[in-house]
Amino acid sequence: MSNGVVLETKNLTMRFGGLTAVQKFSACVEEGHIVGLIGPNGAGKTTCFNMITGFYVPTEGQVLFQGADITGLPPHKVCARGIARTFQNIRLFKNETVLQNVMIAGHVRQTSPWWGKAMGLPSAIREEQNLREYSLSLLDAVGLSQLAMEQADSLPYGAQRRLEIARALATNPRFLLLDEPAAGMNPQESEALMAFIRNIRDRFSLTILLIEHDMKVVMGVCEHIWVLDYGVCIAEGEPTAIRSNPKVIEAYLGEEAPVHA
Amino acid sequence: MKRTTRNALCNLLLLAAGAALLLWVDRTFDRYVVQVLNLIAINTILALSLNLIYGFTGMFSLGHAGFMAVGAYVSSLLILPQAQKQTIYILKPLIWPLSVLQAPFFVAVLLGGLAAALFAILISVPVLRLGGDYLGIATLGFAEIIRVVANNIVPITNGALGLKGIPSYANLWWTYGWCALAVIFIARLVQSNTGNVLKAIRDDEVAAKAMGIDVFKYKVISFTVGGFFAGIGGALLASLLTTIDPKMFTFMLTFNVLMIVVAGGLGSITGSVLSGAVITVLLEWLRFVENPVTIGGFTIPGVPGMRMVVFSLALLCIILFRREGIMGMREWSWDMLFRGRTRGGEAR
Amino acid sequence: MLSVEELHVHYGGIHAIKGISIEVPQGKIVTLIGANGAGKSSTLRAIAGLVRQKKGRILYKEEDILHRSPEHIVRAGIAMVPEGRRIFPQLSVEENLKLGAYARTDAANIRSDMDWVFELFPRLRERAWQKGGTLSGGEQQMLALGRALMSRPELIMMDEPSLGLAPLLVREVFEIIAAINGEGKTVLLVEQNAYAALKIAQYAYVLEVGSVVLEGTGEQLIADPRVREAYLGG
Amino acid sequence: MSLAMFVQHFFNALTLGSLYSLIAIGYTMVYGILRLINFAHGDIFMLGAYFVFFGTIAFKLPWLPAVLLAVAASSFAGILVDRIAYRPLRDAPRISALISSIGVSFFIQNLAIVLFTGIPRPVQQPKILTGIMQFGAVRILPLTLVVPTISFVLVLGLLWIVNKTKPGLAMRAISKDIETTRLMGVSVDKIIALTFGLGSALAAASGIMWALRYPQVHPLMGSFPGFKAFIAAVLGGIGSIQGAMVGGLLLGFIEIMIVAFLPALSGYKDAFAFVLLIIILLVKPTGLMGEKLEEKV
Amino acid sequence: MKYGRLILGVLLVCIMAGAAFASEDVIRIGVYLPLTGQMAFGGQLELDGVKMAHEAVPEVLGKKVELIVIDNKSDKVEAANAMQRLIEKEKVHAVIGTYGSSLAMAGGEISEKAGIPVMGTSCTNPLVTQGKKYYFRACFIDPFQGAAAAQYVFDNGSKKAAMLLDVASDYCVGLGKFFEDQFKKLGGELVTTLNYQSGDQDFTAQLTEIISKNPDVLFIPSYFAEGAIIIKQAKELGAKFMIMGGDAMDNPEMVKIGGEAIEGFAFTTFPYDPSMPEMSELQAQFTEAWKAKYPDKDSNANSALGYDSYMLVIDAMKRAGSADPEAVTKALAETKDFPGVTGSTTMNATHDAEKPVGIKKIEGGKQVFVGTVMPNL
Repeated sequence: MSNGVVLETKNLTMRFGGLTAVQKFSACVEEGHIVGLIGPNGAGKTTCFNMITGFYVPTEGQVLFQGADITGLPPHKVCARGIARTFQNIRLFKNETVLQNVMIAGHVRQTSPWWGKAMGLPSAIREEQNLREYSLSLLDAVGLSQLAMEQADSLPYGAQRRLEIARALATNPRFLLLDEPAAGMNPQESEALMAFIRNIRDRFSLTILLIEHDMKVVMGVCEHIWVLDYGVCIAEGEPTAIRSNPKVIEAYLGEEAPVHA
Repeated sequence: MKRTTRNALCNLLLLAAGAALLLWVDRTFDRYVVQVLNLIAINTILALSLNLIYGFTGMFSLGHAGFMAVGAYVSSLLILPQAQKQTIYILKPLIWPLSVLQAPFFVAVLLGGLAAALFAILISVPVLRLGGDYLGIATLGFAEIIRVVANNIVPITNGALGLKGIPSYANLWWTYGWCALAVIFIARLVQSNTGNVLKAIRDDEVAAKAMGIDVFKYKVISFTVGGFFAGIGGALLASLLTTIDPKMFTFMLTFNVLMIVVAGGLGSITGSVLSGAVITVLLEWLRFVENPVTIGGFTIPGVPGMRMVVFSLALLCIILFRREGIMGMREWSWDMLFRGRTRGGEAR
Repeated sequence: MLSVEELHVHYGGIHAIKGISIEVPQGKIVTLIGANGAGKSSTLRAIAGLVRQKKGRILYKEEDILHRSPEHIVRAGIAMVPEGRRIFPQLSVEENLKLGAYARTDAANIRSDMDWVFELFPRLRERAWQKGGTLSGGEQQMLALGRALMSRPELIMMDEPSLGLAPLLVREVFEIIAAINGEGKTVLLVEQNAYAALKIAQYAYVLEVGSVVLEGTGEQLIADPRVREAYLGG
Repeated sequence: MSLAMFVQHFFNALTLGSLYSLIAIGYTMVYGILRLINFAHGDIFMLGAYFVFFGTIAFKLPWLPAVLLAVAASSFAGILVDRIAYRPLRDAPRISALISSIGVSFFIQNLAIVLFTGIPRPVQQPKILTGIMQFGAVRILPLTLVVPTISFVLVLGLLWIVNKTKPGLAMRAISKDIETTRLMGVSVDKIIALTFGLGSALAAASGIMWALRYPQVHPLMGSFPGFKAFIAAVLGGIGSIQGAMVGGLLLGFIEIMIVAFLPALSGYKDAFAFVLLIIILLVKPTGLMGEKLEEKV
Repeated sequence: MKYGRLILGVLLVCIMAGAAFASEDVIRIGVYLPLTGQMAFGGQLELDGVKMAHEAVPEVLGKKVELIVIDNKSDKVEAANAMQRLIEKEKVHAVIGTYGSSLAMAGGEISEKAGIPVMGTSCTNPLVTQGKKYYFRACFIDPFQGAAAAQYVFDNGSKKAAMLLDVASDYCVGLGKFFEDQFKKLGGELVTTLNYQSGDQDFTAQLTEIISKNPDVLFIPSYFAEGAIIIKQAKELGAKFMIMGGDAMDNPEMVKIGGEAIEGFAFTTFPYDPSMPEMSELQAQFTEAWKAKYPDKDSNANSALGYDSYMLVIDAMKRAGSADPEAVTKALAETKDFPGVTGSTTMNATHDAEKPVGIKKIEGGKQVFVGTVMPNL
């Protein structure tokens, strides 16, 4: 595993009107690592995700991916470069089947023209057949192959989370951003999720950045953690260091710490 | 593999059966039935094209009359005989290249569709940045602009006088040929991964962007294909009626198409095909309420206009009591048929 | 005062609540805890009349309010603080509070009740003419609480009042809840922050995928290892 | 262009614009609360005019009671439409209600054709409104001044209702968040019915003034003014009462001034309105005075 | 599937209904007119006339005549369908209609193919019968009418004319064009032409502009509802010039809508009016019969035209000695000096009725028949 820098943010700043959601956030993520971004609600974590994935154009600062400046690229181009994400409030394509959801994401890797299949172009039909098989194998990898023909919004909550990850994987990313993947999961499910995250990192040689509230998950899988509070990065480092950082305890964990610890 | 072969075979058989049926209908039935059947085909094309834009891609477009006008004018100008062009342009003569251009019917209709598609591309650049109601309003605005312009550029459109004596090439073969083409192309398109992408945009634009989909590009594609077929529909309608003028292409025309789409089910090809037939027939069939009716020796005088009252009530009922339309988002397929027959048998 | 018997709720095809029964005695704080999607909010929304497809019985002061409209339920004396606060951002603080008192007919007392709310939340008085949307998260939560109090309810239902608040504010909110309870109001509280909720609640139910899996007094449940296991995660 | 001519155009535009404004306000009220483009609005406008026509011609009522009765009856018609065609669709996707409103519009128009026949009917104008006032070369009908005045008064009254009264407060709350408004004990259906009642009363008022200015009634009279007023509402920022007022006036002025300054392009008049509409939508989709609201489609 | 079957059923029923059996012992005459929609005012008047004629002569060739009335909704698609239905389903021998030239043209293609004769009522656009074997009309055509209007105003001393045209109305722009041609040919000057769109109700901007050009006459070939309002607004704005209109202004409601403002307005029309000073015997009969049948409505030129249309068809059937479409068509083409309520009618080579253009004027709140004009073409 080479340890080059995959993603680098330089002084990322986002202001909405008068409000500064994120201020001068700089981070380096090394290839193959699983890293975490934590902080209380409203600290600006999702805003960071949105800046990295092109949904927001940062007011200031830069995003470098594999050495290239991707600041301000529209989301679909960011995705094409190899950055995929999931959403905090699951955003599946509700009316489509599980398989279709994954195939839609695989579309970014399709090269035949949009009308190819409709006009019966053999190469396009072949390509789509391959995509279908690849998508099914992805579903198999996340344990959803039994549900491939079900409508996405009929799935149980945990399965929807996994489907969202499978869908992100179908874009064939180098870098994966997970926004609260363990939200709403019980401890057994979170446990399985941790193994799952490590598993996909190794299997698809990914670098993963995740936002998570469940400290057990964060501390369990992340090799490096950034802590945001009111848009400012107040600490970064190894999980053990973060856990004992008094600033973090005060700002983030508060006095009610025993709840999740 | 077996299933797909079977389905392909069934599709071929269906096409052949359809062609045989057309031949039989054409020979057996009177012109009135044929006229209604022609309208069914055209309405189906129009409904499908709007369904692609709105039902499958989620773009609320109210500009269909505009696309139809473009298609109708372009193709009519290409098939109008030169002599007819000279006689009908009584206000100002038709400008030069148009006055001599001629094309076979197929080419003319195709060019009508392409012109509408071109127009769709042109307006899509500004308009598709808008969403929801605003998109509807803006497309409606463009359609109205087309109508106003058609009224005013007399040397091209002959203004309010419109085009008369358009050769009536449109017969069952042409209308159903184009209709089959539209059904097959649009159905295959929405079943392909491109179709999945369109539906993804409809369901969640943000997620679609995150999945690497160039949302704008696919919106333009859907809008353009929809515009193309709307232009085809307009071209066929012009030749069927043999006369067009700008007054035809009002808001109401778009609404009629929208009604067919909604009644059939947004996002269902089968629905559009079914309701294209049902609503066209219903509109004609309802004429009986305007004729004097004798029930048990008691004669109710016919009331002009009653038909539209009943029709609008029927539409209201559909929306109030079955708002997802006839088919919802479902599609009919051979699998359904065969599965239905072997119910309780093997699963797949 | 409120008793829910065998409540079932459906959303389209999804069976969200599968026969929940809970009791809320007068003057107490009762809390529903559980993970996301366990059905806590759905229960509250069903009681408030916001959900259509439901079965079972919801008895409030001996009257079955299962199929009553939300406005009737408010008039009967149940107020709800919805999840995410849902204050009206375009209306001023005072207008928000006035809306809270909308169902009341005793116009004369509204003014004095507003003063009472302002005493409870002095920060709101300073911002009486500001638009709701300009308040901070904590202030908005207070406004939502104050707004619910303006209907002079006997039972207040709160859906995740601590959501998205800084720890200091969370503590403040819970203190206020206790204070409101001290004034004789019955409270039905839904929380993810189980620790804080259990500390102030006299009785609690633990929900999991639409059913009650555990119940007991607050102290019992805090100590109960099963809760730690099932919900707090050890 | 001489000054007198310009002044003449100005007053022409003022009359037309304020009529558009009044209709536009009805659209905007309903849209502001339900996010529904109520296509039946123009038909309520037509009904209002017809009610006055029947009141004065068939029942020989004096003007004032005829007008009041017509406004009340149209108001009731508006509430009825909401009850039958929109309320059952409150939880449905917004487009269902939009299509329902198109259906209602069809229905009212066609029913009117059956009941009232398609022949335009003359409307009597009260003498007091028809005497021409002459200022040099400028000729002004009393109606030219009465219409903007009444429009302005009605708008002020409406703003008062919306901003200062309890139901007004509920209206503003509903427009932002129906569910939470329910939790406040507001009978949302009643408030929405009230909104339709008010909006329809305004439609009737404008229909009556329209019929006075252009003295005839016919079943389709509502569609064109309704369409224009709808554009005006969008121009001004749909959802905003002041915006509708401004949008209506602006549209009236554009229509008149295009003809005044570019008579050769008078045939393109309607196209200009739409071009402007599209430009506004692209530059500032919320209209001139509309408030920003996130797209909920 | 459930719905599929239902729809199939509906389709079958409709198709079978379409092939209904037509009995042979009656003569079936179809009437397609705009009874609803934007031209309903005209269609309804003409229907009154057709019905009255039918009551007067309910039989021909010893057989009962049956009228089948179909509304074409002022819409072209509907007009084509209506014609198709009359011919195929109702098996009519001949058709009467319609008001509105564009509607006539949509229907005309279909009757032409089917070989069924059609008697147009007031479709005055020259293109309606152009190149058609089976389409006739009981009215004169717009070039003739426009020229007559121009002749009339020119002869009455107008040298400078202005026009206000509805760009969306084929009738309006066509008639305007023919007026313009003849007026210029006579040596008059057209000072300005301004436009509006169907549905507009406010013409003050255009009229203010026209008044500033100070013409002697304003020609407005509008439909009466709009026309009356144009005249009213012109007078309000202080217009002093003469205003002239076409046959579409001829409607009893016009005077009521226009009120006092409309005094002095003149228009071309079909040469019949209940106020005619010298009525032929036929015209007097028609007027009497009308009063008996519709005591609360005034008789009018459109109704008279509807009446004449029916009578022309019956006359042709009598002369042909059969209701066979071909024979009737032939007889219709040979119509010569047929005495009608709207004057004596002769079919010319292009199937247009050659009859003089009547001029009416509003005087003392009433329509007054001024006389007839033959333009110098």
